[in-house]
Amino acid sequence: MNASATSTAAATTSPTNASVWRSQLGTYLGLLAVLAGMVALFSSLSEYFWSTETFVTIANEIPALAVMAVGMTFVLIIAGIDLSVGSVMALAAATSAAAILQWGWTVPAAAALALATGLLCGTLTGAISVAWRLPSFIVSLGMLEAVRGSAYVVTDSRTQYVGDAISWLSAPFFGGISFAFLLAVLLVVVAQLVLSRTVFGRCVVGIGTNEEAMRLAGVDPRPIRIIVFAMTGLMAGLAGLMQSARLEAADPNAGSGMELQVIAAVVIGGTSLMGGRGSVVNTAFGVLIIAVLEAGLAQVGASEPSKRIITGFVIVAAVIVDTLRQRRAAA
Amino acid sequence: MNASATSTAAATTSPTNASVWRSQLGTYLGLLAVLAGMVALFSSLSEYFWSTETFVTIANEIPALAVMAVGMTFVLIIAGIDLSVGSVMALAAATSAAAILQWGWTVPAAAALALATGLLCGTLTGAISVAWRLPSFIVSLGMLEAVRGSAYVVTDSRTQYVGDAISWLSAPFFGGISFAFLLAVLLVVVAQLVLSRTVFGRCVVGIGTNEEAMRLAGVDPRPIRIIVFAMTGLMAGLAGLMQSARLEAADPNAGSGMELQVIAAVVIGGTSLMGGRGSVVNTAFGVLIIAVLEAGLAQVGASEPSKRIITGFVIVAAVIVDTLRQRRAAA
Amino acid sequence: MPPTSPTNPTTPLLAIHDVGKDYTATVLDGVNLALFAGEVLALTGENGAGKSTLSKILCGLEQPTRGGMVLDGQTYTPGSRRDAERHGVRMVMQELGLVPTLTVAENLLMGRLPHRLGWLQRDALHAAARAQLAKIGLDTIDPATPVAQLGIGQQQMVEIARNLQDDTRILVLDEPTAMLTPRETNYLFEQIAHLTARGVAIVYVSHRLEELRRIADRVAVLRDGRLVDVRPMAGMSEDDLVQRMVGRVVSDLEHRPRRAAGPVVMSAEGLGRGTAVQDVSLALRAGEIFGIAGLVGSGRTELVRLLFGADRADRGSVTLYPEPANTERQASPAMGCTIPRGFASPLQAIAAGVGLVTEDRKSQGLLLSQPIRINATLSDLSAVSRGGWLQRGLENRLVQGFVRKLGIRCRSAEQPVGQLSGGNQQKVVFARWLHREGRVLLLDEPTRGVDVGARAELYGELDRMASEGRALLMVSSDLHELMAMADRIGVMSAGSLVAVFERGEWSEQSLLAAAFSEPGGRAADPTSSLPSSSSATA
Amino acid sequence: QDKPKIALIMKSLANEFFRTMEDGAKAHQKAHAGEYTLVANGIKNETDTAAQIKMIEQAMAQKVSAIVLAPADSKALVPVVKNAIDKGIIVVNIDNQLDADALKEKNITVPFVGPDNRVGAKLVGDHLAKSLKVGDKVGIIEGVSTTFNAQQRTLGYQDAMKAANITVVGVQSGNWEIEKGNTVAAGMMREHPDLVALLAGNDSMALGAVAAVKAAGKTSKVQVVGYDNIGAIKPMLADGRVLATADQFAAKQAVFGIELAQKALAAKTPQAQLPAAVKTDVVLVTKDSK
Ligand SMILES: Nc1ncnc2c1ncn2[C@@H]1O[C@H](COP(=O)(O)OP(=O)(O)OP(=O)(O)O)[C@@H](O)[C@H]1O
Ligand SMILES: Nc1ncnc2c1ncn2[C@@H]1O[C@H](COP(=O)(O)OP(=O)(O)OP(=O)(O)O)[C@@H](O)[C@H]1O
Ligand SMILES: O[C@@H]1[C@H](O)[C@H](O)CO[C@H]1O
Ligand SMILES: [Mg+2]
Ligand SMILES: [Mg+2]
Repeated sequence: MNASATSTAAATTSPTNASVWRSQLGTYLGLLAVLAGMVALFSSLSEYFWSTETFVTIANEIPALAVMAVGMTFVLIIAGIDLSVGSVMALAAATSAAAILQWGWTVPAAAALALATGLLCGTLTGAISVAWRLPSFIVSLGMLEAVRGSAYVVTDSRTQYVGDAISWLSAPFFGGISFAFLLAVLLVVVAQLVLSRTVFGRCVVGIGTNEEAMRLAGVDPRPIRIIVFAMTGLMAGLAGLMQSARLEAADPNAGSGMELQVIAAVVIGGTSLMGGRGSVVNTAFGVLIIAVLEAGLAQVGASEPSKRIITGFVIVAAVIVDTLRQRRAAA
Repeated sequence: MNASATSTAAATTSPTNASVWRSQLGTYLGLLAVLAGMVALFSSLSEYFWSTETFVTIANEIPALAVMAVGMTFVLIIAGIDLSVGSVMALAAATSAAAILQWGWTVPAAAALALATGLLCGTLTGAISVAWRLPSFIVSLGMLEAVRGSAYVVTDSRTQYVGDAISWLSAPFFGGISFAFLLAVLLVVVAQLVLSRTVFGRCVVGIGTNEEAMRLAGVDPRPIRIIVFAMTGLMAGLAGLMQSARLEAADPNAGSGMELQVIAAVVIGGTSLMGGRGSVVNTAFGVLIIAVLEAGLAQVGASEPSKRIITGFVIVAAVIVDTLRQRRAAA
Repeated sequence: MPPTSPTNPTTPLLAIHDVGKDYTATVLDGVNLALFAGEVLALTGENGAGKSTLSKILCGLEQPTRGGMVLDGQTYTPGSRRDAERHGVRMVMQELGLVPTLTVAENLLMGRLPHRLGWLQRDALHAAARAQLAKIGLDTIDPATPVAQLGIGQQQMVEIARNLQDDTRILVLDEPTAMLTPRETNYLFEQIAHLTARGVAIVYVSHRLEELRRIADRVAVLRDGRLVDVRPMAGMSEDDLVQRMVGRVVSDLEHRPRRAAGPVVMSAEGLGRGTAVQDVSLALRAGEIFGIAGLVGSGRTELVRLLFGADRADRGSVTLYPEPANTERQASPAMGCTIPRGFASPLQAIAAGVGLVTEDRKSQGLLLSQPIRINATLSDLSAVSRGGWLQRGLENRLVQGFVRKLGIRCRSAEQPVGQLSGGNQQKVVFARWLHREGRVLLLDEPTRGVDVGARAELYGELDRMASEGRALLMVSSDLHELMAMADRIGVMSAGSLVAVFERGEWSEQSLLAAAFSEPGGRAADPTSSLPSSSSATA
Repeated sequence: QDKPKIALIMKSLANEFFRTMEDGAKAHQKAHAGEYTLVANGIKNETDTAAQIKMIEQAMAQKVSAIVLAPADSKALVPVVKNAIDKGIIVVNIDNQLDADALKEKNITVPFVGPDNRVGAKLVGDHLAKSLKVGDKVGIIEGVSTTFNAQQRTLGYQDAMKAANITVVGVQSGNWEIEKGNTVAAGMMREHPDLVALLAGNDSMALGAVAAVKAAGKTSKVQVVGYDNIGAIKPMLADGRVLATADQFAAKQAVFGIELAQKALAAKTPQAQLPAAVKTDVVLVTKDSK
């Protein structure tokens, strides 16, 4: 070590924790600014936007997207991708509906079945891509198709009306906020802690950065990869439950195209598709940005073309703002 | 220098070319086997499958998918992704329709406009992601939305009936084969040569493998990235023309979701999403596999659910077969 | 120094019987070797001789095709690195294997992170990491620093620290000092002494012969995958060793005269970037080699990158002087002018005739998955193409030439560079600049991991370039190499160029003293005239 | 006093059918600008049920007085409709009828303003049957299978074919969309080379079918019929590539729906006492209709 390095290192040793916190907060600032800007804009455009009701509505709309995005964050960090989440969500909803309606299962049993379905699908995606060392893109694309087909089979290609058996999950519960929302928030917090504070989380980051180095350090990446996909499947299963609680129906077409929305939320949150970098809390901001944008545009009654054009711009602009802020902070 | 090294190098100089050819042929074998297997299966399942008519129909259905997949191959090789191709295809078709129907342009001028539209969209995607160093995933996702919105604006959200002004492009022309098909074949050949035989192609592969190394070797990756996206946009524009020639109509929702199909074709062809590796000819095999599967399933009258399930399995199986073959060849 | 004789000369700790390894060709064959507790066995040989392969076999990273091993009287067939480590056999790999997004501490303890029910125990983690780092003199690095922020030399030290563990019985070090300067090397040797005193057996792979003399008890020489010689180090001269390795005599260059320097070709004035490089001024002359010495992290790599335009300086300028004879080059817009903040990009530098052999070949030099052919011609594709189309014949011929000239050991020019041995990879990077010879060549650790024979070959090339009037700048952590090759040696410390010596003025001591010196006027805040309160002594 | 705000929530605004509906609604609002304000919203395709539900929720947050809805799914929209009604919002159903059982289970009534799709499809089917022979083979391309009107149209087509002793060899879903319609049509023709007609549940799918017929070189050998009478279909009716379609007056459905809601708001009629159904017209359109 030379002298200057010594002093720098010494100087930064103690304030490390504080500065870590500051820098952590810093990483949220860009996205927070985008979010605040959007809320301000919509509030000025629509008289009812700035209201508890709007925010409660948004809060109750996002859980399904949010929990899938939590799983997807881990998938992207290991440099994978899971295109099947939308289909898995539909299948999970469909199996629970079939369990309740056709096989007369109790609601908890049916809910467990939905979760198990998601877990199984995710495990399959992970196991196939690990076993044959295939890109998860293609495996999950195959799953997207196969699982969607299964959802058609299970629902008999008809929307299954479930009724309010499981609607408590999405029913207003505390100041209008649903249980599903609280669950989603809890999952975001837990997942962030798992990512940054557990051995598993550190292995996930390491595998995404340099799988070979991790392997040489004695960490077998295969089970970890499978677990990440399995958990994402589980999250999609949970999302399916949340969705069918909200719709009181299992729609075989539910969540089609949703994979891109989920990935967009994660990427807006700054997680890299190349792996090794990501944050669940930032993903949550990405989810909020997408949800606020959608709600705001619907409320101001934007025409369909302008909606799409604005959405496109906002997605890119959000990432630009965030990127520039991160770079400025790094410099 | 020591003798043994010299002699090894010298000994292998001459058979290099032959062995390169052999190994090149080898890379096609896996996909060819999958394709042959599928054709055999469908021929045994449906008495009408094994007929000139079927193959001509398939040949005339694939050009749009094929040309977009050619562009996408280059995009994936530079470790990018372009999700906007479906939207760009729709916008290009829409502008040419508007040019013919509303502004009274001649067909060649309208066709040029469609290509220019595609080129512009692609350039924009490339330039934005290069200028701010953003992941192309998110930029092209933004473009997907914004360009789709623009297609709505241009068509006034109505399917524009173009008539047979440009239908010559997709009309049977030589033994039932359309001009569009020949064009697609030509593009595959040219693109493969560009990839493997030109300085540009070499730079594309290099940038996808190790961008920093290329930069330090004096290759500026930025213009090359932009060109790759611009070309992909151009291809999507061409696909838009082909599509509206086939349907004789410009549908504002044309090609939605097509990006995944295009990427699937490229990945089935063995191109890596991580960049640095890919072949246009293999992409063409990927396109054929998807097209034969779709045609075959429709012909045997598979139900929608079973179609999706089978499609999912075949996508994964094709990649497994191909991967195993490549690994065996490498060992 | 470690004991000069094995603690128990009769029963080896590890015995290797007839080990062989085939990839597509045979790279190891019939290797019989015994390793005794408490000894340092040097493993040496040319690039591609099979040293890393043999090391990897010892550590479970590769499985031998033939033969077997006996550890402590028991059959030893490690199936993985993990497995080898359970037997107390550890290895510091030739290529860095750290995860840049994780912290130093996490890297050090990866695979055995302290946790309670899966939750990291940060305090325990950092304490353990600090202890580990202290062993090798890195006690000033904050274990919470992401590895990405360390220089490559520091990373190498972290890699070494990771393997200094109490349960180690055999430690294999594969060119651990290729990136290190004397200070770090000394720390490492101290550790080796501690370990051997405890009865640990060391396998030490290096191309630096003077190091082998310092620490090795015995030396084993591999040539073309076969063990050609194993004998005590004592009494063996460097010349003997070299001759055993390459089968011929390599000339000593240390006492050559200074080359005649021509006019200034390129100069830097007050070039700086952040705190990594602080206002460096230097002039490169035609026909001479300017060496740069300095400790790990002193900013040498950063300086070279600024000169090449790989990073943009934030102050100072670079000046290029016109070439009197060559009118064609004169036409280049960058000629004869001062460029504020240096070249804007490597492209501009290359156009102006400046080349760079990078230090970190893996991440900045090579396309690992691509063949030698593609890698070797990368910096001048116009020479192997016509109208944008590549001329395969031309390219093949050119590349065959390099392969022969530099003795790149490969199956064919179509072999992916990633499959080559480390030293051979380095030769490929070098070949690229042989291919495109400009006026100035910047070399950052050009002989890292290159064997003596090939090194002489590279030196010969450098000599030729200098005699043809090129200006060369060579960064090296190997002082002997610098003293042999350079006409002038600049020494960097903490980002500043603190001294420049002419050939004949320097000695190992004076160079080291300069490297350890506090750069004049340098303080935490460069504008402040007060000496920094934090300036510690090394 | 505040003007009431009425939300019109439709499906794919890339389908001309809904554009016509939107335009009709906007024209009506302009003509009655003093009476109410209008927020019109659609979704990006015919099946994004979840997005449509969010739109209803946003409309509630915006405190609209009434919602006029063309549901993307007959069952899945029912729960959110109930929420809206519980909030005192008047809900009127147009175009595609909500599922009767689900409504009953929720114990709500929602007036349906729209045509009888089975009758409309039968009109088209009967017209087609005139140019076919007994024993001919035809295929049906259905809309999104989870919508009531798609199911009804299929039934109407089947009624007509049965009456004329024509064989329906298959019913496949084209999702209301051109490209899907194209793929399905192409597949049916390859599976049944002797097919003589394709009955599409709407004109978008009919457009796709026409292109498939042409690609197979079977123009004038395979007849196509559609439903909706959108602009793009008119030249095809003229040259015979499409034999017939049905006009179900999209603009009128929206206008009637809005007017029903307006009346209810003005008279403060509670939701439960609104009429169960208001039948709108559906007529056959052929080359000869003007
Ligand atoms: N995975 C592989 N596939 C094919 N050949 C390989 C592979 N790994 C190593 N080799 C070959 O084995 C030979 C020995 O390589 P090794 O890395 O052991 O050499 P080394 O003695 O460590 O050389 P250096 O001094 O350059 O590090 C080389 O010729 C190399 O090309
Ligand atoms: N990405 C980075 N972030 C922060 N500090 C860095 C980074 N890269 C290098 N440094 C620091 O900059 C200083 C100069 O590094 P540089 O690599 O130029 O030194 P060097 O003399 O070439 O040493 P080395 O032998 O490590 O290459 C070192 O203290 C190093 O730790
Ligand atoms: O009734 C309509 C149309 O016919 C349309 O084409 C699709 O959606 C249905 O609900
Ligand atoms: Mg080696
Ligand atoms: Mg360096």
